[in-house]
This record gives sequence, structure tokens and C-alpha cells, in this order.
Amino acid sequence: MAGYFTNILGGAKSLVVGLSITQRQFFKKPITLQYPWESLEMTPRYRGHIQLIKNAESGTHQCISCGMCEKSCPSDCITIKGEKQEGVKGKVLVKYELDFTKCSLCGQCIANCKPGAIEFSREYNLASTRKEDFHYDLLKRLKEQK
Amino acid sequence: MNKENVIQELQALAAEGMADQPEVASVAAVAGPAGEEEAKPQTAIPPEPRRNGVLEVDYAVRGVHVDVQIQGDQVVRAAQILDEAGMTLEAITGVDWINDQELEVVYDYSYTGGSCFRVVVRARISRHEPTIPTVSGVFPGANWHERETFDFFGIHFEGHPQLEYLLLPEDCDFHPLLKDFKGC
Amino acid sequence: MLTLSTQLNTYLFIGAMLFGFGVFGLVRRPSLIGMLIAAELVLCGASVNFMAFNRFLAPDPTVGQIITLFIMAIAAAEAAIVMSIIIAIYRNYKSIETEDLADLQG
Amino acid sequence: MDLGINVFEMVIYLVGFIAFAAANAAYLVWVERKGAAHIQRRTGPKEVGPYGLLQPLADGAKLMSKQFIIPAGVDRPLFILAPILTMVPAIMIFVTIPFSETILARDFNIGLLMILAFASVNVLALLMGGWASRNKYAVISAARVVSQNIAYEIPMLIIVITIVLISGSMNLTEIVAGQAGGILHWNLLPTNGNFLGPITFIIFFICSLAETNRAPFDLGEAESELIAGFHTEYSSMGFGLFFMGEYANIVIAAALTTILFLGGWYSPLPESIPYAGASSVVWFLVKMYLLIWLVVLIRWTYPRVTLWSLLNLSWKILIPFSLFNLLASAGLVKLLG
Amino acid sequence: MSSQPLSQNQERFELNLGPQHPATHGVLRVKLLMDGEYIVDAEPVLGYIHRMHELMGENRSWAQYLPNMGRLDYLSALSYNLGYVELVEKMAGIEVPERAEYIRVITTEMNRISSHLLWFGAFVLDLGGFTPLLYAFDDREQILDLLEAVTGSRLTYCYYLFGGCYNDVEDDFLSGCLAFVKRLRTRLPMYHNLVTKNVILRQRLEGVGPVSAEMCRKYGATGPVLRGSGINYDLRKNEPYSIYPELDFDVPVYPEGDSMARFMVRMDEMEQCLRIIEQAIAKIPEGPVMAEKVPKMIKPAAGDYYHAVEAARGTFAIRAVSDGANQAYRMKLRSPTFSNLSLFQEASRGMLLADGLAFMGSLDLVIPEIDR
Amino acid sequence: MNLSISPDIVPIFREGIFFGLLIVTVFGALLATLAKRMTRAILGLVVCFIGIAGLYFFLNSHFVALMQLLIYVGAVAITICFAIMLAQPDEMKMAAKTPALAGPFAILLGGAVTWVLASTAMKATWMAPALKVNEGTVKQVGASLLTTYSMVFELVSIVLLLAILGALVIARSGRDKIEC
Repeated sequence: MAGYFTNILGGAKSLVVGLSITQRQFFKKPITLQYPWESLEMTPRYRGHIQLIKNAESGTHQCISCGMCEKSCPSDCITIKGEKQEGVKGKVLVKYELDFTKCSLCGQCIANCKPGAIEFSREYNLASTRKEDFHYDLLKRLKEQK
Repeated sequence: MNKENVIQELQALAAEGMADQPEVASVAAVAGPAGEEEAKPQTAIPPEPRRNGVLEVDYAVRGVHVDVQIQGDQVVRAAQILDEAGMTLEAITGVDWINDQELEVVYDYSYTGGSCFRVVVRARISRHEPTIPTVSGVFPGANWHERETFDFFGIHFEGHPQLEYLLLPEDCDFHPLLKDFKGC
Repeated sequence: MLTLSTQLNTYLFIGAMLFGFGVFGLVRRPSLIGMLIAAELVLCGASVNFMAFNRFLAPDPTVGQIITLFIMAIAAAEAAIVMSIIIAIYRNYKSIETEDLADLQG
Repeated sequence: MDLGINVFEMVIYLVGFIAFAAANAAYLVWVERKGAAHIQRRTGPKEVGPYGLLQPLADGAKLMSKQFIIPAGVDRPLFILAPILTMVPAIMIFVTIPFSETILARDFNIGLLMILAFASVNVLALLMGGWASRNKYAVISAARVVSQNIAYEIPMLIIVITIVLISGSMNLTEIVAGQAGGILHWNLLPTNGNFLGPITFIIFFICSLAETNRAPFDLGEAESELIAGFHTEYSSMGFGLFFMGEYANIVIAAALTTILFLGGWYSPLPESIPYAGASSVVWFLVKMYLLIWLVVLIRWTYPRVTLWSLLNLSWKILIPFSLFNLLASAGLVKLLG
Repeated sequence: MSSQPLSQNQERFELNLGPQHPATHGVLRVKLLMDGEYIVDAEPVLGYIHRMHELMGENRSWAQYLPNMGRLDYLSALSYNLGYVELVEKMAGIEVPERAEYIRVITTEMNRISSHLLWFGAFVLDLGGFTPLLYAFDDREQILDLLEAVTGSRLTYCYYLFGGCYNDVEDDFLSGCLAFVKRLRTRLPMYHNLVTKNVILRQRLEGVGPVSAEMCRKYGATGPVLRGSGINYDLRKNEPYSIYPELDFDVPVYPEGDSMARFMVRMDEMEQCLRIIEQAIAKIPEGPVMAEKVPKMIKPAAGDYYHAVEAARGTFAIRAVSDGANQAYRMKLRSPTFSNLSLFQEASRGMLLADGLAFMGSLDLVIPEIDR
Repeated sequence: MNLSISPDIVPIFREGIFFGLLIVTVFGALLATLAKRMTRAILGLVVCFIGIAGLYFFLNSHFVALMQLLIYVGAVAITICFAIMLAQPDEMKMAAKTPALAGPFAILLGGAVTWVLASTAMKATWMAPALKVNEGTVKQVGASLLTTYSMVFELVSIVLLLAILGALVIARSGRDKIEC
């Protein structure tokens, strides 16, 4: 019988404690961020889709078209093409396409890139209703980048 | 749990199935680092299927302590031995050795009651008529693992209470992990 | 001016109709629940009569009300009992249609 | 009864109450969303209007513009009738609630009984809605709601009888009038002469939570078990009416608690204090909305009970306590004359 | 069911819980046979998001298979990453620098806390309490921010490489972790006050869904389910890997075997994770995070290899069969919840629907991992 | 309680409501007896109950009217609803398998009963009492319930108690523990 009453009292106490916690939280400030109006800064290591690194001096990329990224990609999202050109040592990159719809951002391409020509971009505001919008031409992108 | 006892019982069990083998295998061949024995570079698949028997393999490399290969119809008895020893059935899976025209059913056992002890039991069955008795009578948890193996390899577990597709759709007619599966 | 609401006959007629509907339903309905519903109608018909007499004729207007309250209590008890019987019968016979319950005849 | 009140006045009151019920339902949703958001450290609706104040209107417009889907195989008349049947009794009940000495539509002699009688229709509506939907979740939910409501009606009625015993009246206005003169005279407090006041209040509050199907007793629409319970199949205003009915019932429960225990429109301070001590409808609304806030807070704090612990609470704790309470109160009333 | 007399069968009805049901966390479907509110039989139906990860393992090189690990159990992706890279390192004999091991342990344990926090919130949500979910998300968000700063992603991490980690961590991360440890230490009592001590929650969990130790053994249940049944089995202790032997932590064990025990195991496990993180941060050495010589093409010796780690939900094991090529001949993924869920059918018989769902929640299901 | 009808109420309004109530009652009763589906019959019964409650209202006993709502609508109708849910989940299938003779016989019997009762009621001359002992208010009902009719009251409570116990016993007896 005593247990009956202590159970009720203990239970009631736990309920009151719970209420006081939520009521206290009610008076605290919201911690959410109102996204379209404010947004957090992306961390430097944020993994967006890959992009070619622009060399500040030469104004171009360092890709040697070795194809390691293409080969290491688990889901075949990278297509590159290099050409032999007159007067240039090695191959010259003429096409670097990324199919971001298949990319899983694993970083294998970057880890396997000998000259360190590619990096993750920090693009996260990506939205589209068409699949084709995520087929990136990274060379074009590099040129447009200022 | 007495590990030595378990190993001995398994050895006896494997020895029983030895009769079916063309030549007597070395029982309890303590294979040091198992890598040495099997590491034959460039050969895609070991040419000879392993013989039945119990191997104590290097845990640090292989991740298991005892490697047992037995006849297909002995898996239930193996399961009973390991069940009595208080071990848990961790997973069942298959391997398709298409070059030998054989399917291997692999049972991973572990011991949850104390110090780590892992036993792998394997049995090779014909690829053309893949049937093997179910261990779900001993370990009810084997039910799903066997169904999954049935999904992927088409191995029929005789006496299984509900051998239906588990992960694959119920109307599919292929077994994707067979090496001659060409996609659908 | 037709004042239906202040005439005893209106209520008595309604009571009689409800009673008649109840009897009709009791005979017609093949299932126990249908009969229960009809029985409730019979009780209501009686209650309406009581209330009407109570309002217009009784020297002590509490009597009719009290009797109606008693009828309600009986109706509630009846509903509870009938429901439990229906459930029990359904368990055993898988039917609550009176036809199928011939076994119950003593 | 005086049937001779002005018909026009009645119409005005009716329209007023429907508007009050609808506005309360709409803005209680806003309060609930905003309150829940702040409890959870979010901001809640804030886009439509300042502080999202116009959100209920947007929601209402959305609900009304949606198609009222009647799934194939439902029992059409019941399916359509059920949401209406939840709303109509709720509005009927508003007629009897005295918001202040002057703001009340009908001063019923047995107003308390009327509230209980009409409130019991709500259960039937939920049962019908669930049953007519021909959805297994809805049927389970309907069965739960009924067993829950029946179980909690008993302690609730016993508590109401206790209050009637203390007040000597079933007239809501008289019950409130009996609590005049500041907080010490409220039925809530033992100082009123009934030392069991707080227990009575707590039991009644729990029962009213259960009767309005609010968390933690919202077994009927337990979303993690039964999707949405009895209104799983409802869309558009069918759902809207169920929703409004739920909030109208919350308002009624809070108003009834205010009347029975918190001294209605009387100020908690003695009447001698100017302004603050004066009785007015403001006090009534303040008390009522504080209670509603408590209901909201409870919903966002506790997990849901199971059916058995719900019934156990009723049969093993509330009913014995309320019976004891009734006995003790009757004894007190007898003793004190 | 055929043995049932007809009269018993007719009162029962089938109820489909899922594949789109709020309490099944995704796309699990449970075929319930109900007798009123009671579950007579519950058969989980799997495979709604089956992706044939095992076949992918046979078509990709060892390195290319790495990102798949984060897609198994998306809530504790790093545990799975860890299991896989350790397996391949074992196969190929790659030594991992000590700093990398410490980073792995710190990040894995952070990930384990985030997984448990999400489970905590979702579990209470299953029971009808909404608010704790968002409090848990608040804390989890801190972890995700920290891990994002290191790994670059928030959920499906792919951070470990064979022979080390993708990149080194900064001191900011370590101090952030310490700050988080401090923060969670103050938050956990709040959770206990708000949730664990709540009488309603206790009534819903105590004695609900008892799973005996023997039943766990028969079904191969692991992780918190096993520890909630009174068996002290944690691979981090029983079969130590990485640097766990150097760290001092306890394995919470509750003998009751009910949902409350599983709940408490996970709650206590979070505290132990905090201890591990603290110690690891105190001990972390300087040095490289990547092994010197990692072959570009990994071609392990032929044979089969087994490796098991303690993921947030139990034993995650991989059996890889190599034929000496750059890709696996056979890749078997043994996921913990697959086995844990398989006991649901037997254990849930005769339960109330609500209790069944509480029990299911206490098993902590992640469906992509079950379906693989 | 003012029993007199106030002059300023529009009598037509009042009579209109009353007539509506009559129609509702009869319609409900018809639905309750004729509807093929049991749920409709229940709906009819509820409608009929509400109508009757209205009639009681017009008979100046609000207490009984509200009790009618509380007990019949709130309890009896729900009980019957439950009985249907439990015993006839498959009601679509349930065609009215009325025996061939039952229909005409029922109409005959029901009609006869109605006719006899109604005609007796109409023909008889009822005499209003010379004076009323009391007004029939709730207070007076309560008072006589606990004085004059206290014995009946007790008996009814015993009946109710027995009914509840009996219902529990009967309904429980068939139910075994869940077997799996």
C-alpha cells in the first residue's frame, strides 16, 4: 500500500520535473538558423563537387591528363580527355567533365591526383529540376572563375 | 567453454566426412600464417579446392581462430556442437567457386560469453544441385541468413520453414551473386 | 394556429409510432443487433408516453421523469448485457443471425 | 426555463460562439506551433505575417481549397457526418459557458449536465468517423478512443458530482459565484473548506486531458502507431473540422476547469484592491489560456502512454481517489452544514 | 497459423505496418497479425531499399568500394569505414601511423554518440514525445559540425583511407571535441530528468520486449541489444582493434533484457564514448596521418579474411574473399541490425501494438543497413 | 423555471422546430428499422434519440432530455456500435436474410400495434389534473428519487451492478489468453 502511494508521488514528481525543463527551455533563445536569410560559413574542408584548382601565377590548372581520377572513381562520373599538342610537354587537357549526379564525394579522385590539380569546391546551394544541370564542364568552369 | 574440446569434436566431425574425399587430408594441419599456404600470386583462384578438415589459422591475419571444412550434410551437427559450446551464429553466406563448379556455404560462429573465439565452418556443395540442410532448427537466427543466401545464390536449405525471397523482390528469377549472373 | 407541441396527442402518437417501429423491427430484423436496436426504440416509445403523461396529466410531474430515468438505466443495462451475449455468441457460432442460433433452443 | 429571450440575440450569440470557437481553434494551432517551436528552441511559423500570425489563415485557406477526398468503400453518410458531429456539440456547449457575469448566452439551471451530455456526443463522432473510414488504423483508433473516454468519464463525473456537492448547484454561474472573494475561496485550494481541493483539481485536469484526447493521452491519433488514427482518411475540411473540434474541446475543458476550480471571472485578489481585484472576463480568459498553455506544455513534454497504463491510471488511481474524494467531501459538507 | 482452430483465426486481422509508416524509420514493412490490440504474429518484410552492396564489392577495386561503407548505416558511417579499412589493411599488411589511429577512434566515437543521440530522439518520438528529438538534434548538430570540419561531409563520411586518414585534424577540432564532451556532460543529466526518469516512459519501457541472453545468442543479436540482456560483450574489449586496448572505458551492461535496459545501455554508452574521446585527445601523438608506403593497387593474398568491429548497433563484420586481384572475389557484409531485427518476430508475440513499436524502436533499426 | 410560454417568442418558429424534431425522430426510427447496413441503423437510432431528447425538451424536462443524450447517445449507442464492430466486421456481406414471411408479418404486427395504441390514445379523453403537486424541477426529481422512490432507485442500481458484472462474465468467458 505504501508502495502504491510512493509510486504515485514519485511519478508525479518526475512529471513536474519534466515540465519545468521544457518550460525553462521555452524561455531560451532559439538555436536554429533561418536558412535562406542567414547561413553558416562552409568549413574549408566541405566537400562539394570537385573542381580544377586555379594556379594564381599561371592562371590555369595543373592537370596532366593522366586519367588517374577517371580510373579511381567508383561510379564513373569523371570523363577526361587529353591531347598531344605542338610545343607542349605531355598531354593537354581538353575535356574534363563531371557527372555530379553519380558522385558520392568519396574523394578518391583527389587522393589519387598526383599533381594535386583538383579539389573539392564549396558549392552547396545546388538545386535543379533537370539532371543535366549537374553535368559540369570543369574546364569551362575554371575559365569562368575569377 | 572449452576451446580444445570444441576443436576436437569438430575434428572428429570433419574426419567422418573424410571418407568421401579422394585422399586423406592432413587433419589439424596447423597452418602458420595461412597466407603462406595459399598465397600463390597471379593465380586468380586456388587451383585445388581445400580438403575437408580443421585448420587452426592465424587470427591476426584471417580474423578467425578455427577454420573447419566439412561435408554439406554435416553442417547441422557442426551447428549443434557449436551451440552446445555456447557459440553464436553470426552470419551465413555463400561463395560461388565457379571454376570448381561448386558453391561454398560459410557459417561464421563467434563466442559472446567471454574471450574471443571465432570459428568458421564451410561446406562445399555442387553448383548444379545446391542443397544443404538448414541450421535454423539449431539457431533460429539462421532463418534470415539462409533466406538471404537463398536470394543471392539460390542455395536451397532443406527443411527451412520459410524459404522465400527476403531481400530480393518475390517475383525475381535470378541469383545475383552467382558469378555467371549477367545483370538484369 | 396549429400548436402541435402543446398537445398530448402528438406525443402519444409519436410514442405509439416508435413502439410500432420497434415491434416491426423486432420481428423483421434477422440479427441480434438489429433486434437490440428495435428494442431500444420500444423502450423509447414507452418513455415518450410516460413523459407526455407526466407533462400533461400527472399531478406530480416528477413521477414520469423518474420512471423515464429508470427506463434509461434498464436500457443501458440491457444494452450492456445484450452486447456481451452477442460477443459470446459470436465467438461460438461465428454469426449473430437468429436463424443460425437454432442450437440455443432448449 | 425562459424561452422568451430575443431570437436575434440568440443568433448573435450563436454566430459569436462559432466565431470564437473557430478563432480559438485557428489561433490555438498557432500557439501550439509557436510554443512547441520555442520549447524545442526553434522559431516556428514566422513567414506569414508578423510572428507568423497570419499562418492560421493561410492554413485554413489551404485546407478549404483542398479536395475533400471520400475514399472508395467508405460509408459515405457516416463519413461526412462524423466531422460535423464533432464540431456541432462543441459549439452547443459554448452556449452554456459563462465568460463573465454578463457574457453568457443562456444561464442554464443544469448547465454542467448539459456540457457533459453534449461532450459525450463527441465520442460517438470519433467512433463513427473511424468506423466509416474502413481503415484498420482508424478502427483501432476508434476503439481506443471509446474505451479511453468511457474509462475517464467515470472519475470525471464523480469529480463533477463532488463539485456540485460543494457548490450546491449545477448552474455554472452559481458555481462561480460560490467562489467569489479572491483566491482563497476557489475550489482549487483547501482554504475553501474542502481540504481535498488540489487533488480534485488534478484528477479533473487529468480527466479533461484524456477526454479531449490530448497528449499524453492521445492514443486515438498516436501518430507513431496509428498514422493519424480516426482521421487517417480525412482530408480538407473533414480533417479541418476534426482539428477544430479538438481545439474547441480543449477550450471547453479549460473553461470548465476555470469555472469549477479557478473562480471563473473573479480576480485572485480580494475585491478591495482597485482594478486588479475587480472581476471581469479578462480574468476568465487569463486563467483559461494559462490552463491551455499547460496543456500545450504537457503535450510537448511527455511521451504517450499505452492503453493499459492509461486504463490502469483511471481504474486503479483516479477512480479510487475520486470516490474517496467524493465521500470525504460529502462528509465535510454534512459536517460543516 | 494453420494449427489454430478456426474460431480463433476469425477474430484476427492483418495490419500492414509500413513500408510508409512513421514508426518504421524508413521503409521497413512489418506484416502484423493482430488480435485486437495484440500482436499475434509480426513478420518483418525486408528489401525495400536493397541495393546489392555485396555485388558492388565484387565489381569495384578495394579502394573504390570505400564510399559504399558510409551508405550502409548512414548514422554511424565511420564505424563501418573503420571496419572496412582495417580489414583491407590487415589483408594487405599496411601499417597505420599512430596519430591516424587516434583520429580514427576519436571520430568514430563522436559518430557513435551522434548515432545514439539520433536514436534517442527518434525512440522517444516513437513513444510520442517529440521534444527530446530536437534537443538531441541540437547536440548532434555540434558533432556534425565538428566532423564536417574534418571530413567534409555531414552524414555519409568517407574519411579513412587505407593506411590512415584523408587529412590531418587541427587543434580546433580537438578543442572543439573537448568542449563538446563538456557540453554533453551537462546535457545528459537533462535528458535523464526529462526522459529517463519520466514515469510514463518507464511504464512504457520497463518489462516491455524482454529478450533473454539465450535468445540473443540463438539469434546472433549483438551490440546494445546483447548488452541490455546482461552479456558483457563489446568487440572493443573482447576483440580489441585499433587503439582501444590503450583506453580505459567501461562496457555498460544491464541484465533486465527489456527495452529500458537497452535504452539505458545506449545512454550510458554515450558517457563512455565521452571518456574515450577525452583520453584519446589527451594521448594523441604528433606525426603523420598516412602510412608511407601504401600501394596504389591493393592486391591482397588470396584467401578469405574476416574482420569485425563494434558499430553503434552491434557487430559489423566483413568476410572478404580475395583471389589476389584488385577487387574482392566475394564481399560479405554482416550487419548487426539484420540479426537484431530477426528476433523481433519471436519476441513481439503477444505484445500490444504500442509495446511492439517501442520494442522495435529499442532495437535501433537502420533499414539501409538491413537491406544493404 | 418559468413554465409559461413567453408571448414574444414567435410561435411559428417554435412550432417549426418542434415539427422538425418530429420528422427527425420518425426519420431516425425508420432508418433504424429499415436500413440494410447496421451502421446506418445505428445512425438512425442516434438521430431518433436526439429527436426524442428534443421532444423531452419541449415537455419541459431538460434534465431528462440531457440524460437522454448522455445515456442513450453517449453510452447505449456507443455500446451497440461496439457490438457491431466486434461481431460484424464484415457487414457489407451481411445481406438482410429476412425470412420470407417476416417482412409482411412485421409490417402487419407493427402497423397493428401502432394503430391500436394511437387510436386508443386519440379516442380516450384525458383529464388534466386539477392541481399540480410540484413543478417537476431537477431538485424535486432528486428529492422524490431519494424519498418516495428510494427503494426502486436502489433496485435499479442493483440491476445495473448485476448487469455490468454479468456482461463482464459473459463477455470474458470465451476469451482465452492470446495463443500464438
